[in-house]
Amino acid sequence: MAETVLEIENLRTSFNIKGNYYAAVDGVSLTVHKNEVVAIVGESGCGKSALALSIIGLHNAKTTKLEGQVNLKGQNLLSLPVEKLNKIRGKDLGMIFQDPMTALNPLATVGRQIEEPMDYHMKLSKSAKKKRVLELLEQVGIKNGPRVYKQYPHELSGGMRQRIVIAISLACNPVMLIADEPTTALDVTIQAQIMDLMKELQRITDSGIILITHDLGVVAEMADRVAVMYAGEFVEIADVNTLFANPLHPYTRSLLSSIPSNMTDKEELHVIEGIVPSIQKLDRGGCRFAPRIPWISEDAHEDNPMLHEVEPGHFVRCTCYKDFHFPEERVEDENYVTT
Amino acid sequence: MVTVNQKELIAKEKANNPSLLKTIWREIRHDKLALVSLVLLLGIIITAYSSPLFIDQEQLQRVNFLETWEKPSETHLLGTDDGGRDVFGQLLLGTRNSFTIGLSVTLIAGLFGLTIGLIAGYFGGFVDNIIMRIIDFLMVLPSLMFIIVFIVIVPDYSVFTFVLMMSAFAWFGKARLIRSKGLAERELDYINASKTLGTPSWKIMVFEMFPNLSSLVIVNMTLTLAVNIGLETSLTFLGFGLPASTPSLGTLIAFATNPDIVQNKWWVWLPASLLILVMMLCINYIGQAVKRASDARQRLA
Amino acid sequence: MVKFIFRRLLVMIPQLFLLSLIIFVLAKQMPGDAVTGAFMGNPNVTPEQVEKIREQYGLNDPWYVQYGAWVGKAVKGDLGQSYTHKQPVTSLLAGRVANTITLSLFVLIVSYAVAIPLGILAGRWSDTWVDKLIVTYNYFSFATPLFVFALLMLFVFGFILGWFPTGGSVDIRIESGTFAQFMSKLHHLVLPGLSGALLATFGTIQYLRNDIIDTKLKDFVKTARSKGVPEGKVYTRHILRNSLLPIAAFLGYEITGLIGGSIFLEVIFSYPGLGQLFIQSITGRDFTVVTAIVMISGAAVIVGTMLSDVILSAIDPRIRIE
Amino acid sequence: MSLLNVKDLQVHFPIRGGFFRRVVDQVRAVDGVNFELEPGETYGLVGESGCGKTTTGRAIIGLNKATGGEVLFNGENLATMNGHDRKKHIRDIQMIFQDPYSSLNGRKNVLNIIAEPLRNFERLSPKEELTRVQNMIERVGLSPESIYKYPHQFSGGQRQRIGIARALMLNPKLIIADEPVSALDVSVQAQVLNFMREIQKDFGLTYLFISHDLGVIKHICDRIGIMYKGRFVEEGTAEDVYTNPQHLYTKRLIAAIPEMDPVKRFEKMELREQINVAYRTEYDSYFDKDGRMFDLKPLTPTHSVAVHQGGM
Amino acid sequence: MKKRSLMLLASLMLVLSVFLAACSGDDSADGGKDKDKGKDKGKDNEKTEEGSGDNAAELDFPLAVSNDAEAMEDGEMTVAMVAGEPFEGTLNRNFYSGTYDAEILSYFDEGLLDTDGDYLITNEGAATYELSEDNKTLTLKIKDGVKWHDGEPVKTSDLLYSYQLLGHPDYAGNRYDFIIENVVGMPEYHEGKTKEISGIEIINDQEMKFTYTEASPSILSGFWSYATPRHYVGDVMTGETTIKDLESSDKIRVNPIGFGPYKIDKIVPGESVLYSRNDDYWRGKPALKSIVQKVVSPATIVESVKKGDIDLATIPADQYLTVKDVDNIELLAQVDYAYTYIGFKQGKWDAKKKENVTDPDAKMASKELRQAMWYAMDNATIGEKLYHGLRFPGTSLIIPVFKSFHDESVEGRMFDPEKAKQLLDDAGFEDKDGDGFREDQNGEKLVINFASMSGGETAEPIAKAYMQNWADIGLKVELVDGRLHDFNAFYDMVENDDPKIDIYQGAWGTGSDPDPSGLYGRTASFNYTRYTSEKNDELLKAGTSEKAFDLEYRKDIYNQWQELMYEDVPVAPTVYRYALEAANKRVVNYSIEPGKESDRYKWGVAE
Repeated sequence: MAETVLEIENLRTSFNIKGNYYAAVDGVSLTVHKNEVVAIVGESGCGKSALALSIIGLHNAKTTKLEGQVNLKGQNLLSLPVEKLNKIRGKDLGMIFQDPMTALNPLATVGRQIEEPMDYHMKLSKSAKKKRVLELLEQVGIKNGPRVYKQYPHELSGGMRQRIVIAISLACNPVMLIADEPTTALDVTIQAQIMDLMKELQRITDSGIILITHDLGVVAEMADRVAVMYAGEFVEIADVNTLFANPLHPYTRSLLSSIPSNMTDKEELHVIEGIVPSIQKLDRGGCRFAPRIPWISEDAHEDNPMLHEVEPGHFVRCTCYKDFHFPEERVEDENYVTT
Repeated sequence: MVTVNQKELIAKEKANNPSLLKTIWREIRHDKLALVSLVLLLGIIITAYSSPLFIDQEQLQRVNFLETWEKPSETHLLGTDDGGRDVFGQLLLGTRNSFTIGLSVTLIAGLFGLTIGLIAGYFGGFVDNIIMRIIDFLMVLPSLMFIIVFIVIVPDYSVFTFVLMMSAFAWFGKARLIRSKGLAERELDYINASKTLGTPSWKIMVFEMFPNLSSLVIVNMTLTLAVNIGLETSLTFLGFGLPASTPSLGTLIAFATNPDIVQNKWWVWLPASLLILVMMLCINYIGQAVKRASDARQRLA
Repeated sequence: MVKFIFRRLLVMIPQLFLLSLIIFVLAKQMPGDAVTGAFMGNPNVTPEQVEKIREQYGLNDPWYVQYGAWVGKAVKGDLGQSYTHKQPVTSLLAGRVANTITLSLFVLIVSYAVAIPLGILAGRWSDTWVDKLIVTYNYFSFATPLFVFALLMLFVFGFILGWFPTGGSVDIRIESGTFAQFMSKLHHLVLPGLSGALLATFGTIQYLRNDIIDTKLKDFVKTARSKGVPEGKVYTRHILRNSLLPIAAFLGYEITGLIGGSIFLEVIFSYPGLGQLFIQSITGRDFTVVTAIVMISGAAVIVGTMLSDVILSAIDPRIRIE
Repeated sequence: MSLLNVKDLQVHFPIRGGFFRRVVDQVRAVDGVNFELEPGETYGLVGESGCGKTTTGRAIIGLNKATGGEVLFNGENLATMNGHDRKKHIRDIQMIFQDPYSSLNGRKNVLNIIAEPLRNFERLSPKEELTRVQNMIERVGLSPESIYKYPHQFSGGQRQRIGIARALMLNPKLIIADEPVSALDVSVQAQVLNFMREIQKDFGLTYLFISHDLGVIKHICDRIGIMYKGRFVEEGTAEDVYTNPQHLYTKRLIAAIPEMDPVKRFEKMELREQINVAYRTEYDSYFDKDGRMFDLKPLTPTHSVAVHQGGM
Repeated sequence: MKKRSLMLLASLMLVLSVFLAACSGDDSADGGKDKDKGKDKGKDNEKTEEGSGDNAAELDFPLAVSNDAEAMEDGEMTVAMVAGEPFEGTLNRNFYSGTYDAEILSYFDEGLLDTDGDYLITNEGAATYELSEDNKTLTLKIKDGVKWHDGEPVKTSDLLYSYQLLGHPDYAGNRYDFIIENVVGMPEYHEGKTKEISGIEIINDQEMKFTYTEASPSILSGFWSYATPRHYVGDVMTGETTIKDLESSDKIRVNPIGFGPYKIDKIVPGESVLYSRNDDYWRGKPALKSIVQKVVSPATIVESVKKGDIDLATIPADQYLTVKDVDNIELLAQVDYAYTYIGFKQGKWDAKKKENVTDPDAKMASKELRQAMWYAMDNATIGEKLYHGLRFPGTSLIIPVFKSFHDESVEGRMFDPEKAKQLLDDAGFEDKDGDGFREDQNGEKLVINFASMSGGETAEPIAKAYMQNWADIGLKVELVDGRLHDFNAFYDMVENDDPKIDIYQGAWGTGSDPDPSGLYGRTASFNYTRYTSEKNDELLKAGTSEKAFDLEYRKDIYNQWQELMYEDVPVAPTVYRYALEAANKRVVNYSIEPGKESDRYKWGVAE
């Protein structure tokens, strides 16, 4: 196993809602190694973006409580004051955002924006910076670098802008990258290009990547390891091949069977009953997925579900996976109206 | 079929109907400052509007040179002015008139601006272009100067004509605002949905688009209400105020034109100035709460 | 850019034309004219002499004839003759315009100088006591009638403390063209300028504060933070430039307010400018002057909005003027 | 006779500029599109953003004005009809929108939302109306009391079903579904897709299904048209298009679908690279000198491709 | 100097400027010629008797400052022009119209002939005159050493030039009046028929002769003796310039010259003027080295005076109480040459016949009604309470400052509502329908429409008070349009006999000549009430006849006229007024006494 770059230990991110704190990320532990892509997958509201922002420290400090540890290069990022954190953000830790249309400052040139992290983390002359920018632009597959250098974001297409965002995140050779839904806002052909680009880049840079996505297709194409997240917790962690070949947790299995694909063809898609619970109404005692598989006997769930290592590197939360089966008939979804 | 249990649920849902007004009320209740403002403002307004019940307007307006510039006393709570008229009574009547003016201008201009803005915003394109060219032109007009010219021209200068004149220059800003939001709203699918459902344009404007702009309208109106109350005051100062038979806050404040009155006859102008300040602050704080109510992200409640 | 300005100026012509027509017709509707009452000082003047003078000034012609004659001269840059001041309107206005522009610019600059830092503070530290203090100040400035505030400023700083002159635009004793005269002008500007500026901050603070609060949440700000940009630089480099855009966009309309405000300031501080002249000309029915002042004000707004656009295009690369 | 026949449909938007804001150019959002829909089938329009698929849908229902061509619905040309005549037909065509949040008026409760079409076309007593709405709301799987709730009280999937209920109120023949599931999470997407298939049978609906998601299209559509830059590049059954793509662009599109089998991910990457190479070498066979697609040429009775006369 | 200058007093700006150029008889004389739309009401007070007439409240003001210290060498003084607006800056006697311009003019320019306390021309000025036996020819001689500020001597042709300008066909000012026209040959010149004015003969550079068509005592008070520096401003007669160019020329607006005690150094347009000493002043070296004259808003004048920023200023009446106890100043006052009145419309101006036509059926045609309305007004209270005694009830139309002509036996109609009611009852104005208001003699509803001018805080309560007074005697009086009108709107209606108006409140400033025919004559367009009567015609004619060079005769005539006016009440005078002036205690040699204008050069400041 390669060297560990990032280590998340029992991270808990809670938001203040009307005076009370509710955990959106609820005791998450994860290790990312050098040259590894770890995908965190789940539906909206499962806490994956909150996790990404917690790692890089972008939550509003006034309304957010962070517990646990996020260790990067031996430092716990959560305990660092902002000034120190700023020495790491953009240098050792890069971030790629979802929407390239809004992630770039509309009033600054592309060159300026890529150079900016270098201003704070590298001592380079002006010309050296420019040289590095042009290099980066080439790396992310932009052909006429010198021209793009002077352009403004609005003059570029979405795909181009996402390449720029990637270039920014790579500017100081980070050891760790967090990519929050990097392809979601893109058209399918562009998405393919960006995925290919990121795979290519990863080979070059050796950095560890946390890839946040809801798209299992993207996971299948890019990830080395996958963590499936539900209601603030990881419910299944496995090597990518294992996960797709042998998904265990009911949630993982439900997700996979709800995707229209060759496998399902014209048959009915599987529907996961109910909705993702909001963090305020979440019952944090038992198996959090239990209400959505009511046909499974309550006995099948654990009281305090733990991650079980069912085979080396393959973790599943709660014992219910053992008894899980899809229902015979579609259940009339009368209960949808519960919000 | 609908069961008994469901009927209860239905009733509950009906009761739970979170209309805009309710949301606003809820928001105000949760904001002490706004609540105090509302109570205070209502108190002022109710007192002012009910003043004719206990004040004889004829008597109040009667000039009595034997009692000019009297200091506050038991007979004259806030003293008297240069005509020996009771300032307190004028303050009440003035508040009533000023508020009526401010409110009427706000409503008339609001309604007009809203209509024009909705039409421009909803139809967009050519119609919008024409309306905007007109509004662009109107925005160029130095409105204060025009109002002054109009005041000089109208032979019958009364609260009514004054309100009309002010309204005539207050609507286009609103129309612009509504229009720009309307243009954005127009792109939203619920408008498209209504179009595909065969709903006539006017219905879409009134029942679909307008409710979604209503919070904006209310926020804007509270702000302009404050402005409009103030504008009358300013015109009075320049000597283009309402006829003296219509006492207003402006009439009282405009006494503050020379140092003698400012320093030694504070009871004439200071209460009115403070009252206008208090009213404007109240309106603003309420407006702030209304604004929050219209933006779910900012709500306190 | 040049083409853009040229085009905007071209559009301005019909606007001004229409404006002049409206104000001209309205001015004529005012009861009486410049000659009304003008000869009361000398009852020995016969009615014929009065009529002769009305005739000389063309006051008896129907309005369209008068307007036609006026436009004919106006296109040549002659805005007519002021009856009251017995001189061409253009030369009459020349000095006043300069004063009003000076005053307005001063008000504008000071109000920005006050409002922008306050807006930034309030936006950056929103919902703290700093913010609350600024917001409260803002409400007060919004709610206080300009003339009351100006009068109080005048009494406090002009008379009680005696720090500033209480009227006029310059100390006449000081030699023209010297630095001392410049300072004197500045000294005279302070009170009216501050009075106007402190109450003109409302819009700017309000917009800036709200915009900063909005911009703070934008993705590109997150991008900047994720780059490790220190907090101060996040504001200076990323948020401010974006948030100042709406301020620039409002410059044109800000001018409308300045013109209105200058009327009060000029009257209260005996500062000879357009506003004061306007009131004087309205009461004196000096139609040509009224028309000219309204047109200048209108033109100022048009130029102001144009300036807004030019500034916007300079700081916002998304807006490019062809 | 086909239910809908779109012939040479064009939607051009003017670009204004210059001194007097004259029209200086046209954006050819839809530039000569032909297709037919048989009653009861689901026809998919696929393409990337900006390809004109949404504009085509909107032009059919009248939200955009067709600047050329015909839209024959039951043999009558909607494109040239005036508003009054169109209204008679419009109740037979309904639309489902992409964003379940913006397509429902947040200020109206569900009853008023769903009853809107009824109020436009039928005069019903409040009681009748309520009954019809309640029947429909139950049909789409929501509880009866929910008609007094407001859209924000529902989840995305539920909202989308409210939108569908509204479209169904007038018993339409054709439903134009514009990206109905692309804003939804996968599990909810499955819910809606299932539901749409179910009501298709029950109500005898014909769907024009617009989407950028090739997986979804393949799942739900009988026939598919692939659009690019305002024109069709390929048309055929789902089978034709997915297993035997002919046009270079179609190939690229299909190759871009993420591979669900992690093991094959590098094969897929190579395939994409090959297509990129093909773009450089075979471009002229697929695009004319202006970069425009050729007209469709039938390859088999069900399968047409836009290739040069001599083709392939 | 002018025969008579009557000036309209508009209450429009009463507050802004009950402002008198009180400082000078001279000044006020031409003030009479101001058109100034009433802004400057009262600006010309002329001669004055000490203090006041008999009815004046018990206020006693000095006319001169009490400080008798020696003026300091090279002193500097700051003088206020109390105005809410900028001065216009037409600094030429022939063309100016604003009062403030007149004030500026008085510092750097003066008439060739001086006037005495009775406003009659004297030989004390820069020139002397002599009147012929038949009173038709006036010979004028300029003294030696009278020089324009640029050093050129003042010549007779400079005075001729003034007449050439005033009579010029292009002249659009208001000073071409009948005293100018009275010069032989002037009408022909005015109509453009001739280039010469035959009645003016230049004998040499210092001597000239004026011949008049008619002999009239007006010449002694109305003679136009202001010269115009032809060499400096340019000559209209030679085509060097035109009247229009002249009016707006820098020679008049930016750096005008005169031959007065001070020279203009600099003007900040509309705002202030800086003067310096004219060392060559013909009377001697002026006391002050420089003077700053600046516009001060009426709102701030008291504060400015208190602060010591201002040495001389007029004080609005309504600020009297504030200024009364300021200890660094001294208050001077004299009764102003003005009165306020209520006018009763009784007819129309016939533009063709150019005379007033009285309508016997006019609403206000009843003499008793008019008398009753006069009795009903409580002017004493207004004067005392509202103006703190600075105004007091008027009695006759020739104000008490004309000591020789004011008829003290006419006591006016003091507040007496009972008498008013009695008069009305007797005349048949009775409340027949019991609504509390009287009907007219025929039993028709009687609603009297009252027009009054806006301006100042006092205008409105006064109008209101009168209406109450009249209501108290059962007369229903309503404000025209329900509001006060601004100056122009008001006079537009009054001048044009707008049928909306039955009565109005107006004001006249009177000049140096008591002759009232310009305001009350049959052919006077300013006779707004349109009152006429044969007796009136007779008396007015007699008052200006050649016989009237005899003071006793003239006095008798005017006493008769005042009786007539008291009886007929075409207008009811309401109040006379004091004009108040504040002088810093360091000011010396300053007096507002009429005829002391010539001492302006002695004004100074002490340590």
